[in-house]
Amino acid sequence: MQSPKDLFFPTFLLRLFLIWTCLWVLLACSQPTNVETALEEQILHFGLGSEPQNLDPHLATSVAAHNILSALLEGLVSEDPKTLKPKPGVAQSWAISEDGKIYTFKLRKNGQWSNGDPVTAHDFVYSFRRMLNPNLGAQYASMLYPLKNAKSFHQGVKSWEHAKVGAKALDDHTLRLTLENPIPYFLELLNHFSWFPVHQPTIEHFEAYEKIGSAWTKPGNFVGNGPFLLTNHRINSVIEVKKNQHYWDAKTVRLNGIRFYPIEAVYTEERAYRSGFLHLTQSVSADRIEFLRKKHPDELHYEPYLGTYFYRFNLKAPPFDDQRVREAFSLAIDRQRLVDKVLKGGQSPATSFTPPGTGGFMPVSKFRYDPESAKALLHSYLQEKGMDRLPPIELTYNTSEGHKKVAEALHGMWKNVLGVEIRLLNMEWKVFLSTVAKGEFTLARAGWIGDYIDPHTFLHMWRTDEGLNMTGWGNQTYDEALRRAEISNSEQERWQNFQTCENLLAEEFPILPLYFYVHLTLRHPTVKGWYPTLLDHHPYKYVYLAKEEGR
Amino acid sequence: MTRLIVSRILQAVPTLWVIATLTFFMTRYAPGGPFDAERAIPEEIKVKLERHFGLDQPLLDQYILYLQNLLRGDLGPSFKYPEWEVSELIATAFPVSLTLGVLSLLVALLIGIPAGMIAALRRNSWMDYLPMSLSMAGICLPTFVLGPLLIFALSTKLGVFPPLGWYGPSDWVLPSLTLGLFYAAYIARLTRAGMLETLQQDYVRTARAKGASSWRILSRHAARGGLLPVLTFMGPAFAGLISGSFVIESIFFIPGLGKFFVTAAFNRDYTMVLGTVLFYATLIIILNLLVDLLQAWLDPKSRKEK
Amino acid sequence: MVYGMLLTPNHQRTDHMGQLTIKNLEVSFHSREGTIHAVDGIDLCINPGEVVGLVGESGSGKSVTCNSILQLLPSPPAQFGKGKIEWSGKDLLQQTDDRMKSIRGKEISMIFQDPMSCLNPYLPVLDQVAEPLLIHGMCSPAEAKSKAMQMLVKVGVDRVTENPDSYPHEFSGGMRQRAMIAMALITEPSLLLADEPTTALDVTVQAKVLNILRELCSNLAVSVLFVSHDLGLVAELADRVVVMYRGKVVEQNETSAIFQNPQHPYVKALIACRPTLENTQDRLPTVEDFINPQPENQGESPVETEFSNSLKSGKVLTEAKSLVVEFTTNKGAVRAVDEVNLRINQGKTHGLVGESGSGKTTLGRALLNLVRKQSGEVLFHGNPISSYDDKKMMSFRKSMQIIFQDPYASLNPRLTIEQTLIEPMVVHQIGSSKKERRARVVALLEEVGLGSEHLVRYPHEFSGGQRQRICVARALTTEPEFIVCDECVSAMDVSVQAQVLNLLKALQVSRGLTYLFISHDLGVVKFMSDEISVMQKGQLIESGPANDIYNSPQTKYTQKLIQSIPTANRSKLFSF
Amino acid sequence: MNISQSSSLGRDAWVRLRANRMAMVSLSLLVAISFVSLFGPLLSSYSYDQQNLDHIFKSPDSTHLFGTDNLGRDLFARTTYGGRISLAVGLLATLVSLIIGVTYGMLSGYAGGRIDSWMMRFVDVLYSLPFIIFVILLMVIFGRNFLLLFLAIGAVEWLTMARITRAQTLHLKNAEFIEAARALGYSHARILFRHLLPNLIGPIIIYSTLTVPAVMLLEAVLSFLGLGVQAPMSSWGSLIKEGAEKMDAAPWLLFFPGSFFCLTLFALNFLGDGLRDALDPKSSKD
Repeated sequence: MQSPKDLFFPTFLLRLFLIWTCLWVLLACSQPTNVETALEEQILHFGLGSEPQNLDPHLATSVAAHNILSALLEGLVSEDPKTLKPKPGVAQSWAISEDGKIYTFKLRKNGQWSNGDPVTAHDFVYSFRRMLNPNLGAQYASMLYPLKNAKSFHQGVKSWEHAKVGAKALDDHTLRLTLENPIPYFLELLNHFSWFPVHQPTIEHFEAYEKIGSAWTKPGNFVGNGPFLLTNHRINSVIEVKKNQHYWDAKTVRLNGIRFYPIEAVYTEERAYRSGFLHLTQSVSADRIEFLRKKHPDELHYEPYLGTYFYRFNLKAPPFDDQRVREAFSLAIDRQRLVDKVLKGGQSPATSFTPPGTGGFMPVSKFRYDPESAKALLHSYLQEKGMDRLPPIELTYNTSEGHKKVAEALHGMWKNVLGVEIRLLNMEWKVFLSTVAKGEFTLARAGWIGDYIDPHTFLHMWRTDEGLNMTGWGNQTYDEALRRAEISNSEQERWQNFQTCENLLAEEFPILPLYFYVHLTLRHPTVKGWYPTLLDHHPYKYVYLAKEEGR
Repeated sequence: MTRLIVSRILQAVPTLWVIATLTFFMTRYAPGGPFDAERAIPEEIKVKLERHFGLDQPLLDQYILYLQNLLRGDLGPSFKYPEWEVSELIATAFPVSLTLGVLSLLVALLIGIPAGMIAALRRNSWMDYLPMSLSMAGICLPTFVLGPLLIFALSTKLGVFPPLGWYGPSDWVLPSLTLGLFYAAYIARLTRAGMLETLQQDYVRTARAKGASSWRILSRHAARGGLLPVLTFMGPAFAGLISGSFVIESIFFIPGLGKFFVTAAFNRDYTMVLGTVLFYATLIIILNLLVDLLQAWLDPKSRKEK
Repeated sequence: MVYGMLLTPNHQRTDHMGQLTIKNLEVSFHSREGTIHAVDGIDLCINPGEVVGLVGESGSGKSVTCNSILQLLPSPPAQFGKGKIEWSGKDLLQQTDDRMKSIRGKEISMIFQDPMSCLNPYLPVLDQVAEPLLIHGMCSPAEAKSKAMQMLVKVGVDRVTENPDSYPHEFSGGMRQRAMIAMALITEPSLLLADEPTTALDVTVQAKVLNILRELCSNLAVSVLFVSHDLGLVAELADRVVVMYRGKVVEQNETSAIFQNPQHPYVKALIACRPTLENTQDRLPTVEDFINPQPENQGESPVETEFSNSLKSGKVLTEAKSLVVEFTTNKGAVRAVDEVNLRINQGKTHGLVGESGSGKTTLGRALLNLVRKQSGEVLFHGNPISSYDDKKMMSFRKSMQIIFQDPYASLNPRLTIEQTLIEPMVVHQIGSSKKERRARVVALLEEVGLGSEHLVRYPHEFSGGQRQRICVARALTTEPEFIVCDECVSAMDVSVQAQVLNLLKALQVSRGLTYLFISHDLGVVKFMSDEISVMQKGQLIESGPANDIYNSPQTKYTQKLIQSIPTANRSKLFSF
Repeated sequence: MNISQSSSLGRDAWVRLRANRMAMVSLSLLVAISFVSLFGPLLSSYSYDQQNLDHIFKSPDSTHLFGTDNLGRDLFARTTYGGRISLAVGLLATLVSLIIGVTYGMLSGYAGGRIDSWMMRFVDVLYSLPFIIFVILLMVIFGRNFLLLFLAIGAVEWLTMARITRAQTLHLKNAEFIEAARALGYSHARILFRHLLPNLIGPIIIYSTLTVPAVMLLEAVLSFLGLGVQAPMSSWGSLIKEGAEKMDAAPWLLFFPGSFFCLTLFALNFLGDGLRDALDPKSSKD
């Protein structure tokens, strides 16, 4: 209906575009990045990985929660930033009895809650009581079972008074803890958040003693005794803490605050880091290691991490009810190659279940790579069963880039060596958990991170009928060795028994250890006072930010 | 018009009920529960937790209780974040999603409509082919490609905009651009088609015969009819912008509703899933109603018939 | 600009003021399929204050000429040749866009054929009427509105005074066309281009609109170029008539001279082929007759067979008894057909006239059981059709057919003619093999004046008249007894109309068909019908033999209908 | 591609389509892409899941035409294999929505009156379901399988299709050729499928060409959430998603699947335009 010459009037539209663009540019006014301003402000920008479910130390369960709670609260002892060895925390000093069962803590007089109240031994007793209170339903209550009679109280057999749980305030500043068994790593254990104290008046004000989910953990309500104070919490966005002036060691604390960002997507976190938004990332995608190593050689850090990546066999159903098949599957895996070519993050191949050096324990490696024996074993199994080949095996794993990659790599190895057809089946996390717990799997991915630095945190899983076992495997010799290790006070005896356990795992193959975790992280060079530790604990009070020259 | 509103509201109640029921039973029958974790919880603690959240009751009782609470406007506490009420979480997340949605829609309209108009006016010239090819490319380019691209260019390289987050106005730019460009592509195509249609109408010729300028023809005579398809598209698009933005929210780390919904679904956070689904449904009903009202208002025929 | 002023002598400008001269205008359309020369070197002149009628059948280039003056043709595909369109001494083809914009609507206004689509449905009528004043900056918005109001009242659109916010859809077609006129004349232009301004209107409305146009234009001393296919209509208004045929001007002269002494055979045909009320011929002359006179054409004239005579027995074929049809609208039930009693005799043509909206179309469809009736009964061969079972209904469908107004809309655009024509035979199991059916279709096509070469074509590849022939052929596939012709020639040029009417008459004779002939054009109905019924507001107000109705109309309404027919068509003076 | 015998509309459409250069280019492109997707995995010397841990992230060369991915798998094999899945998902889900939507919309519009109003109310109600959310919920809960994916996506898309079809049907229902068909005593089914349906084809095709990319994108979004196809299978969506994450380190991972995806969409779009024109008998002369 119109000639082009006639019916076009671009100036207006152009103007519209211009105004629009200007608007954005005005909004944009290029700002300095977080990392740049942080030097001045001393604010640490921390990639948290995921949103902590709960900031109540007695109800929290996640690593993310630990990262926050260790800023907000302090236990009886604190950690050395390099070795994680116990250092004085709320307790100024402590004494251990001969038999290693009675710990007497002397609390410092100047310990204060963030509202100025003194921190006393009664606070700890109250906290332990709350943690063990069966009505609270704390998931990590068993962490306190080393205390004498804690278990019977927690299981509701007796009242607090009758149970005589081994925690007693001798006076305001003296706390005596009595243990069931001597535990060599007890002081390290105290740095788990389940042992952290809570402020009694606050808990009672919010009627949170027996209640899951109350407002006491929200900013403004939270009263802590740690180096930092909770100032802001927006779910899926940010958690902010600032320096706590009431903290007894405030002079050591150099950071003015920390901002935790619960960024779940690995690639998003990486982009954030590379754009100067974060000082630290929680993790790094394996696929990016090579690239990042080239781009940021000084910022990519591999830190040993107390954890094992493994697969569970389901022993209740063929073909993994036969030990030969399990062994063949294990022998067919070239763990070294998996680590070098697929993971590439400095992980070490797992030839035992417990990571070597856990608390000083060096397990003898038993799991190995031997494709020829693997073929032979499978062959003998197939012949006995009169089969040509194994039916396709389902490998279940929970949806994640990293798990997928490992599963795909193993899929390739088994196919090459054993000629087995593997079907990968990824499941969403909750479905995966319930599937595995119900034993409806053939081969399932798993991982375990130690809660404390002792082989026990790993090996207790494979006790017969232990809830975490889920393979259907059980062995009395194993249970016996484990029990002996638990009650022993002698390191040598314990190591011996743990080795027995390890040997059994490597003989009967209920599981398939693949590699030991490494904590891979991008860390900005301006972050100082941060050291690689096995548990990925980094006491914030020693952390500070300084120009790179000062390295 | 009042009739329209009333009938929609009457329709909304059973709709929401059906949605609530469907979601309720769907989530309950889904494998896995809110308290499953890798470190299995001792049975007795699980029982306690379930009692605390009322999961020990028969399912039907739970359902009835849920409906009763719903009628009182109580969505219950989140299972995943027990310190927070579902309504509280929605209240913090919705403004974020809304801002993102509105901004993206603005981007989409302010880019899409002029581009579509230019293309329609300059039909079969490079000014038609260029924007249309770009819009085709825009449709091809999923947000999870465009987003990282924009971040890489404008944030990592140039440092103009923050790479992620939702802390201040400057954070709004990249996500709304990413989300908006995709819809802009659609809107450009719709606008072009609509404008081509109206520009062929006799009344546009009448306007030309009056001596009206191109701009006047465009703005006064052709735009209303030509942009009606865009308007129809806007209802679902806006709902999509608000509800379907979890990809953007994940890429840009935005604490919006989509993110909450997806995590809630993955976590079997029953109350949160139900709360978000119902909230979305209500939102969509309202948006559709608004679009219908707007359409009715723009069309003089139906405007007079109220 | 200053030089231009100096170089152009003043008197020369005034000389040509308000004068339009078209010299050797050539307009062609280029497309992939080739070039069409729509206007092929025409000359035309309109002096100030003169009313010129431009007549021709559709496709003759008259609208293209009209649109070229205001440069409203899309270019491409339109291309202009060497010619000139001089307006007040300037060649419009050479003007810049901006200059053209200032001429459009201010110096030269235009009104179009379809008032339904030419007003913007989204804007109030008042605003649209006031718009030209605003566009040309002739007064303030408030002033423009009040002027528009006055203008609308002047053309008889009183409704705006009560409700200034009225939208086009609230007006009838006639009112909208009045508004269009108001809009075109509000700037008091020197020239008005009227492109078929009344074609889409009912006869009675057409008469009113023409009166208004005539009055206003003579009051404002506006010169008018009045484009129409209806010579009779043009005669009402024009001082001078220009006749176009196939892109060329074939004759131009004073109006009376043209009518009294047409020179060109086409013009003669144009005058002759319009059925008038006095016309009592059995067959209308067509353009073909005049341009290529062929003696055998006369052979088409009806040959009454024994068979057809035997049917003219006065037996009633179809009968409506107190028939009521209602439609539910937003405002409640509307009676479209209100207690109608009607008898249609076998072998005869029954004419049905009335304005649009009078219910005549609905009545036609109710007789075919295409719309649901509220009460009353339709009898076919004396049997009430409501008693029919499915099988009987099929045979009823077979024996009754309908031909619609718009032959294009009534053919499925995605079926070829062959498919369209064979399908009814398949459904009604006429003919046993594909071959036989095909042969029947070819025979039918020949009967309606088309050939087998048309079988593979699609509807859009035909002209309007040919399409209507196809519709007729389709109606004949099932060998019906009764055909409802619903305004079946209303949208056609007179020349084409004549052909279709002749065909219908011939078929009636050869096949003994019974017609219900619905039209708003009394002349056509009179020509076709043996009996006529007049319908108003759902009721039959008058019924009787065709001649009686015309010679002594009983009701005022019928008189008005007769009065509305343009005088040239009424007057014996112009009939042959 | 020989459709000439079926019906004359088809034959003529084919003739007209052949004259449309853009559409023919698109058609050949689509045929080529489908061919490569169907037979590429067979022609390639690598299978989509065959790993070579020594050739990780190799840029394209003569052995690996499209380079390799993070496990040393041949990207050409993966892209073509992904094409099968994406095309299948896109086309089949669109087909599902097409069949449901067109039938529903046509019936609703043709029936008119109260039935129409009830049927449309139902669509309105379904419109208020947050469908993407439901798809996610379904996938989360019942795990992913193709059938569910088609059904879910088809169920999302048919609503709009139904609305479009209905509007068009309402518009055409009163057209005189439909009335003529009724006057000729044609059955409802005949009127619906022989007379109405062919005339609805324009808008249907246009909307379908928009639906196919929408479906493919939805699959990609589900991939983004980890709900897409099962590894080690690939789809364009999942490949693009993975490529986007690594685009600075290994751009070919994004480039090749992305190009295939875009080319397909472009081709679909132009072919859709071409088909609409071709199926409209008017277009050849007007």
